[in-house]
Amino acid sequence: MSHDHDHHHDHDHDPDHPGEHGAPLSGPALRVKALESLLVEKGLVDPVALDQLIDRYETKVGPRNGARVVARAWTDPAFKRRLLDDTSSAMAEFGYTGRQGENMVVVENTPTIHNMVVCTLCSCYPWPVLGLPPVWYKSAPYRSRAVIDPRGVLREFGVELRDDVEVRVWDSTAELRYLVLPLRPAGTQGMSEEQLAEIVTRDSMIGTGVVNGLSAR
Amino acid sequence: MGKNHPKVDDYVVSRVRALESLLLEKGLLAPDAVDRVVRRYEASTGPMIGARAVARAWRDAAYRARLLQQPTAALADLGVRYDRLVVVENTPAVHNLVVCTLCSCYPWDVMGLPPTWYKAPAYRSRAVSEPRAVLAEFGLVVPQEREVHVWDSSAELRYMVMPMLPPGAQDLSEDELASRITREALIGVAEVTLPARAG
Amino acid sequence: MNGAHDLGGMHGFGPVDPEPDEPVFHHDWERRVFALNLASGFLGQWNIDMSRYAREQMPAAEYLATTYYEHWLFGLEHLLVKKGLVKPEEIEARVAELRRQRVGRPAAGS
Amino acid sequence: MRVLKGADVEQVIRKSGGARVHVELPAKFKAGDRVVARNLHPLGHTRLPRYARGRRGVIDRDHGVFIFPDTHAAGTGQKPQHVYAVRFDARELWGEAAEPRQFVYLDLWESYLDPA
Repeated sequence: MSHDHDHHHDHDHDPDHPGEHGAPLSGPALRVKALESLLVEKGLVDPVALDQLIDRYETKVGPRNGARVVARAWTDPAFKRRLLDDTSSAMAEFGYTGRQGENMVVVENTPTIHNMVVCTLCSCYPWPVLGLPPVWYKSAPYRSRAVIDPRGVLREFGVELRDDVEVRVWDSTAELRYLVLPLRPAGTQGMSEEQLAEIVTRDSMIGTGVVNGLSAR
Repeated sequence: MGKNHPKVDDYVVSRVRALESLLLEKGLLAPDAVDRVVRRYEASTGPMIGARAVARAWRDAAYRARLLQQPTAALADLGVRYDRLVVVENTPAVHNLVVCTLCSCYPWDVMGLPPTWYKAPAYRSRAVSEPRAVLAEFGLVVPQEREVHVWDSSAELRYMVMPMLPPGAQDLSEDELASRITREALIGVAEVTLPARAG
Repeated sequence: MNGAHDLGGMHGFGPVDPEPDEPVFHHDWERRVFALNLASGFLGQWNIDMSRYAREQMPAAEYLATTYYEHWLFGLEHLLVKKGLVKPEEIEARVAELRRQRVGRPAAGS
Repeated sequence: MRVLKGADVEQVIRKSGGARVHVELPAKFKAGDRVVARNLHPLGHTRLPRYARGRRGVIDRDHGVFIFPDTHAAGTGQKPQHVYAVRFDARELWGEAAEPRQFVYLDLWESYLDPA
């Protein structure tokens, strides 16, 4: 389509300091600024709290958290059992608790079962272990297709499943948040927990990727 | 302008112009084709055709039976060739309403092009799930004891409602009756009414 | 409600479009509206289900044509207004004021 | 009204309790039970997606008791109840042409379900 709608990440071309050089703020940037200044003025929000929140979710939590959990589950069978049976407590051992991760479920991939996670109604996602979701996870194409054509979606992500593999799509529309425990790739026997954590990708924990031992660096 | 009306958009306007001139230039479009098509659907067809059929049916029982049972033949009597119309009859027990939830199918040849609201998401989404509420917004309150039949014309048949003859209209001529039958009545979002006669 | 947010199984949205090395936020306003939502939620005037329902109130066509944090902005405004914490005309006035400042024109009348 | 202070952010986020309700309530279903999602089209908020309404599935597990979003969003109470992961065969959701060995698991509140 030649007159396609704006792509989500080039809505405005002044991403970080909109309007800094006298360019007019527009659209949501302008509205958000107006709303923030109003709420601060009315004493309804504390500007320091806003900065703290942003810092937390932009720099402190992210998929590295989930990767550490996965790597431990791969190397410590007792931990893996706890993780599958009582996910929230097992994650609390790492200090990964709180908002949007209060009720966690880990679903395990096996050679014959592949799990993948979506939220068709909004964009629910396990924040404490994966951080905030990527744009594609929140987009209409993923939310609409993951439940009806998971194999097609997986192919676009470069994941080709054998026909005998059962695909389980977890539509997280309630208050449970899902993390996929990916298969540990072959040829990683000698790797330490820390090294393993390095090769676990975000997408493998959503279920739109697999962990590839060969590309492990 | 209501919220259902398309926004005037310079972008769309210039794009349509560009496309028309390109097709003309490539010889893919005859110079008078657009004007002729527009004239046909803007001026030559319209709800007056359906209104004529209904008015005749109201005055002529044999024609009424034919319009309901053999609509293609009944339309041919009026000089209209159209073979996929179904006429559904309102009665004291049943009120009919036509919609196309999937796009905006409409019997062009007997009713002209559909109004904007008929093509808008609000009507298309709600007519099937809450027809009485939609009708009430059009000012037509259908009592609970009267059934509402919604015809979703998503296949190749096209539906037209035959409204009820309003009380006091028995003595009117076919022309007078036809002039009272609105497009809305033929879709089923209105009844036919007679204006209170002055003096 | 049978809204545009209920996307499961709908056709026509095209392929999923992952972005390599995607940043957490793409624009500064996304950062701000994210934090504003969390901080305002703490006021205790509404719950998470009300927040979700507020986002679903966005007109259906607009919902599909906008991005995630625009839904959050809509929902936040909706709740703030509904709970009487902010008036719609206050928001519009502030928007107009900021727009004038950014364009660098003097305020109306001066 | 409580205003969130910068110094409290970390603690407040970590302590977030979520929607689970710690009360004992009898469960209407257990793993393995056949259920059908109700055909509900409320004007208010609901977390029962359209594609599952009227469809048959099998209870995969009982997640415990949670606040019911339909009433909670309307401000008419928490109405706590069991939430179950329900397993739907893709062919039940999308028809015979759907691929085999494909399942959707959907977490559904007890109020959305009837025995099949």
